[in-house]
Amino acid sequence: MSVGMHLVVSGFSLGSFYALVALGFALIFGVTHAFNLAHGELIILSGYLAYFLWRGLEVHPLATLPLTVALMPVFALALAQLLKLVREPFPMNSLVVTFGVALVVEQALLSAFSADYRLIQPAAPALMQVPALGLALTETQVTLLVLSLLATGIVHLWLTRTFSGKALRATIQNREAARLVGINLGRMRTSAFAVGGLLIGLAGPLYGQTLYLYPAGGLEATLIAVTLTIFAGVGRIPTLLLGGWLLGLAESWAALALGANWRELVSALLLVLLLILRPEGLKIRTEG
Amino acid sequence: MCPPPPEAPRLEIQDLTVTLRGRPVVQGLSLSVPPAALTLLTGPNGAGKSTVLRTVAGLMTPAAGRILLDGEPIEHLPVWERVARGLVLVPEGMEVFPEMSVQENLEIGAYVRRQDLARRLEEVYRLFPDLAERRELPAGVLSGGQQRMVTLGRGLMSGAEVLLFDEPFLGLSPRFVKWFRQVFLTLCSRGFTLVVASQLETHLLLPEAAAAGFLEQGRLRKAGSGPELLADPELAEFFHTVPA
Amino acid sequence: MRQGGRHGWLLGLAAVLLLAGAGSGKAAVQELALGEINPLTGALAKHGLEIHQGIALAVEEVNARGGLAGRRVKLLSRDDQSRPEIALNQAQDLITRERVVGLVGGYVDTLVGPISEMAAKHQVPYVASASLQAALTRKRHNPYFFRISNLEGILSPVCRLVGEVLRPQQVALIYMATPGSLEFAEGVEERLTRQGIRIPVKEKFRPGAPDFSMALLKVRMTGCEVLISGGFYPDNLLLTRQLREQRLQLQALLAPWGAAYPSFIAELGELSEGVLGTCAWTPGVTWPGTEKDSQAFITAFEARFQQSPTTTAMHGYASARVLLTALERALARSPAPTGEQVVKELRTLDLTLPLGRVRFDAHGDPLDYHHVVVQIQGGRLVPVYPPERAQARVMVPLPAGRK
Amino acid sequence: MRLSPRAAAVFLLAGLAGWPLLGRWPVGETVLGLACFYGALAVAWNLYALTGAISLGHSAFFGLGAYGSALLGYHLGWSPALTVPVGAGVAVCYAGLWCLGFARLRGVYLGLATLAAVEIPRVIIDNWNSLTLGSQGLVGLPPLPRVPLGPLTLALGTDTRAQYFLLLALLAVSLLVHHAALTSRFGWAWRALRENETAAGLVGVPGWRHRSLALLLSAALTGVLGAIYAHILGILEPPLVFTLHLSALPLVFSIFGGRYHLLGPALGALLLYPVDQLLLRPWLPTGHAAVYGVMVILAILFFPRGVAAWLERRGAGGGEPGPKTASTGGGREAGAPADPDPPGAPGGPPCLEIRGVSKRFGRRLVLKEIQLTVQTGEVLAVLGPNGSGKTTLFNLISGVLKPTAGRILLFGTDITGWPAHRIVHRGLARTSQIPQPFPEMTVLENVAMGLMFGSPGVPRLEAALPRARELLELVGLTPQAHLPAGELPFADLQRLEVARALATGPRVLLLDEMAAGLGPQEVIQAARLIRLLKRQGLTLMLNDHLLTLTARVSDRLAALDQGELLAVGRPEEVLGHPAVRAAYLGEREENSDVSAAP
Repeated sequence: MSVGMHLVVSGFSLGSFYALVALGFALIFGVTHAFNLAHGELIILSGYLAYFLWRGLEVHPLATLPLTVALMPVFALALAQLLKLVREPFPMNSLVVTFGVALVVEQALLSAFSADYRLIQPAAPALMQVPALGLALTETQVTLLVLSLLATGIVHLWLTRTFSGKALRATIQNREAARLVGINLGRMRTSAFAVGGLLIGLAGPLYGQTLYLYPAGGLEATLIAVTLTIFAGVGRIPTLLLGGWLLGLAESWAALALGANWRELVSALLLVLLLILRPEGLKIRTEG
Repeated sequence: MCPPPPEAPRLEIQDLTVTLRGRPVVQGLSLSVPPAALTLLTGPNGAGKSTVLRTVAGLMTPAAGRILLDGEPIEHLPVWERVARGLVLVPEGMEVFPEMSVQENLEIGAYVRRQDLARRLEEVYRLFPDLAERRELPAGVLSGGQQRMVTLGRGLMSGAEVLLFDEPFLGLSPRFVKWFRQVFLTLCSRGFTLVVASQLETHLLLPEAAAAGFLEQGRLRKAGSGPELLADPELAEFFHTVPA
Repeated sequence: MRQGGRHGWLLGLAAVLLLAGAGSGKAAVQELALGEINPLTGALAKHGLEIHQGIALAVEEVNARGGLAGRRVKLLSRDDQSRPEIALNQAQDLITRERVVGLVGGYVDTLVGPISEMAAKHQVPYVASASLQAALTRKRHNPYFFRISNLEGILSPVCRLVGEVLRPQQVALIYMATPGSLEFAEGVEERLTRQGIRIPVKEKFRPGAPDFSMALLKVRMTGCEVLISGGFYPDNLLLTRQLREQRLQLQALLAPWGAAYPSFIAELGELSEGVLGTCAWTPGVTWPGTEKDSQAFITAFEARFQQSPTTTAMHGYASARVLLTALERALARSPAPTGEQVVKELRTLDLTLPLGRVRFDAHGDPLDYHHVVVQIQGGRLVPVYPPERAQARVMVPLPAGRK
Repeated sequence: MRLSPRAAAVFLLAGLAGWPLLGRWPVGETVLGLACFYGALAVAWNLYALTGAISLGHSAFFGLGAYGSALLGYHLGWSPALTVPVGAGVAVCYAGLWCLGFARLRGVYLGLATLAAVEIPRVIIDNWNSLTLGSQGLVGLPPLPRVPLGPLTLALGTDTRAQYFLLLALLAVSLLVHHAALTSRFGWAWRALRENETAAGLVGVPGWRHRSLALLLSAALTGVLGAIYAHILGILEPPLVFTLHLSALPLVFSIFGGRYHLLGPALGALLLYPVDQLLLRPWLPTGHAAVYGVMVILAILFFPRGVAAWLERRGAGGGEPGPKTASTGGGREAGAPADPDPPGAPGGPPCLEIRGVSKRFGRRLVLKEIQLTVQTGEVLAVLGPNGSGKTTLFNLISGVLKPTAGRILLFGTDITGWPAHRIVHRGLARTSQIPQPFPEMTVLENVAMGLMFGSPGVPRLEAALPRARELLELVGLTPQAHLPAGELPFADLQRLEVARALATGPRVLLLDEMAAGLGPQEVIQAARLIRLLKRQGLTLMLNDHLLTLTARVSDRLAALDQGELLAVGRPEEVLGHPAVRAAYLGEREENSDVSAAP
């Protein structure tokens, strides 16, 4: 496999990973304006659930997904219930409340699962070869690419093709008008948290399979999610994946060309420059 | 009180009081809205017209009083249930979903009643050919008048038969005003019940209004049919005066 | 506002806490207060908790045999949340309010450094459990600061193994943006270059980096035979997995910090096979002559914590033993020894612990700190270097992934 | 007893200073000192937040301050007394780059940019081994100096009590700055920016300058704190200072304490930090973080606007809602409006010239080479159907938007591309079609903003109030003077717009859809007002649909359609113009109102 191909594969899989981590946050933030700093902790929790299921039952790592995807919405909805109690100014206060929630969850994870680092191993470490393109992918990379495309695609289709999805977008764009056409904002909020929880359930096992799980690891995940969501522009699911890829490619390129010690500088400069040039994130600018 | 209309009223407001931060903005207001006709609420600024409509639609909670839709009380219902029962408010201003296409904006209007959406969409496009041409455009790039059409079309898409309009003429040029008036009359003739709150261009609507109310400082000062109010000498100043 | 009544209790609670805190400063006269500061939560919690266990065990042993000069030792454990300024706070609180006779614990120089400064300021002896940065003892003379580990004990076996046994032409070096790891990388580079080994890949990462694939690509492109990683435990988990996933062919992967833990094997399974690490001690790798003590420690540790001790726990245990011994000797001379008197005992201490012999030089650095290179063979940690302590030969090359 | 916030601050500081003198410490000196330190940090952060900007990157200033000072001390052995200001200077320089780079960013986008901006100095310092020793860090930094203070010598480096007083003094200084920022003219400008940035520009507040000033001040204070932190620790490494933690804590403290209160941010730090550090920890060696988390959650649920706001509402003192609320002087100020400018006859010299102005949004050309001259003293109304570009034209003239092509001259000066506030200072004010109040300020304060920041400008709020009351009287808003502007109905807001625009002291006034939403009675009042203003010598430009108004009061009309100027001239000429009738009134005109126009 050529160096260029290596770069592309790593960049895209890293970017896909970023996007998967960010999806749930982006959805919840877009609809409810809740700045959920406990997002990363929930992903870690989901990862731990998958880890112990995988260890206990010795199943394929991906076989844990149904459980985490089913369970995480419960936690997300519990968070939604807590956030219902938060009063104005909501965005600021939700930020501080979820900061507290993050502390509590981290501590709970520490007590429940100890401070040890946990890894979920992919089932088959075999490389998947695509000789025609000169490609060789690890299972983790394939999983990340496929699942991020799938998740982004499904969420995008849901938002653009179904009534409930359109209602959710309508709520993001104009809450008052959404109420007036008969959209139940409470239900939108619930479905945003539920679907966000679903996506967190999806991201957790992959987080454990790509990185490692430990109680304090949530901060990293939250940072990725916040960065990408704002970078891509609030409420835009496809650009989230594009933004993730762009960031992943830039970081991989920097690590290859300049050295690993410069990668954070490159991604920071990229973010800052793009924000300065397109002050509303990556979104496609509308006229007028 | 106005004489009871021949048919049972679609919408009845009984002794409605609404307060905002402890101050009453609507006080003891009662009004009957006849079916398949135009009802006009008018009066100077701050009289409480918008508040009445917003309370009927469910955006505000009344401090006292009842709101009956087809004889059933609805004042305790949330907005979406009122929409489901066929009552929808078309708000003041250009309240569109700016990044959704015109078509999506209209479709979302049918959120609570999705059966034969295609037919209603067809009707709305027939009513607003301008929108049909621009169905793929994001609603945010349309002109003000076109955005108003989207808002109105969205209200029609809900399948509601009782439509409340809050200051529909605000910011529209005379050409659009006349055109919208024509749309209102068409709708009434098709069986829709319209309640319009407006202090603009009342001389255009009053002659057509089956019922009308003149509000001042949160109270209903005059009620009657549109032409009656238009003829009322006490209101002549309000309706006819031109700047001296 | 009516809400006032409902919320007053919160402020009341805070006030009660403040008052209670104000009253809790008195230590019982008979007890000796010993302060411990470790990262018990946050990014470094795993190792902090291990050190804490070792220290707790040492203190419990002393109390079980009647304390020091008849006085019970009360261990005050504090969490620095893996953040230096909190470590500073805790040190100050332990010293000025709790009046501890000495400080112990600490993982990573970033956290140890501020504690050592505070110890010097208040003339309280501090024995660090895990600290490497040369500058902490060499750049600034701190008579109250001692540590039981140093870099030389790790550098020497690593570089000698590479130069004498593996003998590659090219080595790739990955290290972290922390003082200890940086000094390690510089030491390795200097010594290996002197032996004529080229280092074409030298990559610095931030601890917790999510992706090593580009560095691994460079290793592949340059054809380095050996990869030395100065990363920490989690970094090495990730590095090893990515290396194996990408089927990188290597003679050896040498990761001083990380590989020598049973949990490393447990988490990585087959992927860990053949990875080289170093440790000063681990169950089965003990200093000659201390086998009995080691076994006693392992038994006691397992009985107390229901898990096997790690090399990090042993560092905690050893540091506490050192400080407690010096305290005991100082108490023998004076019923209320000053920090200076304890320091004098520390300076002249010569103790053999399961970790090995402990003596300090004039800077407070250990004179006899030696790591053993271990390799994961058949799912076990097997010492392979230096020859006098080896139980097996170094297995090369590194098996390339499963199957 | 009711304490003013200033008195509460003095009591608090006196209490903190007196505590150690009374005898035993309730908690460790270092902890209380660091609580003061974090209090000062939270205040420093809040200075920038007062302009409405939420920074997630203040650790950049903290770190640069620390490195700027530490490097000089480390390499050259200079005393911290000399190097700490240098550190602050370095932080300020980086803040200057932010001012230039992030000028257009707002809200969460600004937050992200600031978050990313921390990485830039961090990575550079981490890799510049020859200067900064990189990741190896600087060990053995010079301790804080011994300061002779009369008979006493404060050994700031070794004596923790002396250090405590230093940190307390820093808190006092930052509170002093905070107080000044909340009550001064600057404070009002920052509050205006925070509440409504567009409106701030329209009353003449130079937004960029004030936001930058707040940031530079905030960065300087943060830099000083960072430098002192480095010397207290004695060692410095990039991960010690460039942390998300140091960026986030001030935010948590400020929100917890109450962002717009003098004591809010400091109180947040003084309450939360010691409780977390000392009172929970010894009891719960590892579980304290959860308890702390629960405390934070409960506090926000019960005190959504911060502890200081809650204390103040209880009447126990401790904070104030932003700048002091204007005093409620009940009596009406007598006297006529200020001296009118010499009345200019219609057809006087041109005061506003629009030369070939075009505006393009994306692919849409909204205005096409508009050529229009407004004479001094005349009333000119712009007519046109919806979307014909009237409001865009007003936006171009008032500096809200920049033209794509062409030039605009005001009193002969080329003002093309000028920001809104400069144009205001040049004597042109406008009202907005969608009212832009400062929602949390009272109606009176809204108008006072115009007086304070317009031309010539009034240095203090109190000095602006009498004239502000006159203007409210003029537009008939006197009864609502002390209501928050956010509570006014639409029509009152429009009147407020007029009063506030007049307050800026304009010679040219643009009224954008002033009559939209007005009833017939109110239209008459509006017409009277326009005539009055004209008599006082103002030049007026209107944009309105309501022909009953425009045709009656205007000297000239200008008709726009689809971005093109169809006709300019006397009302009857323009209304008779066939193209105008077609575009604007529909093909066949039968509206009585229109035919009644002269």
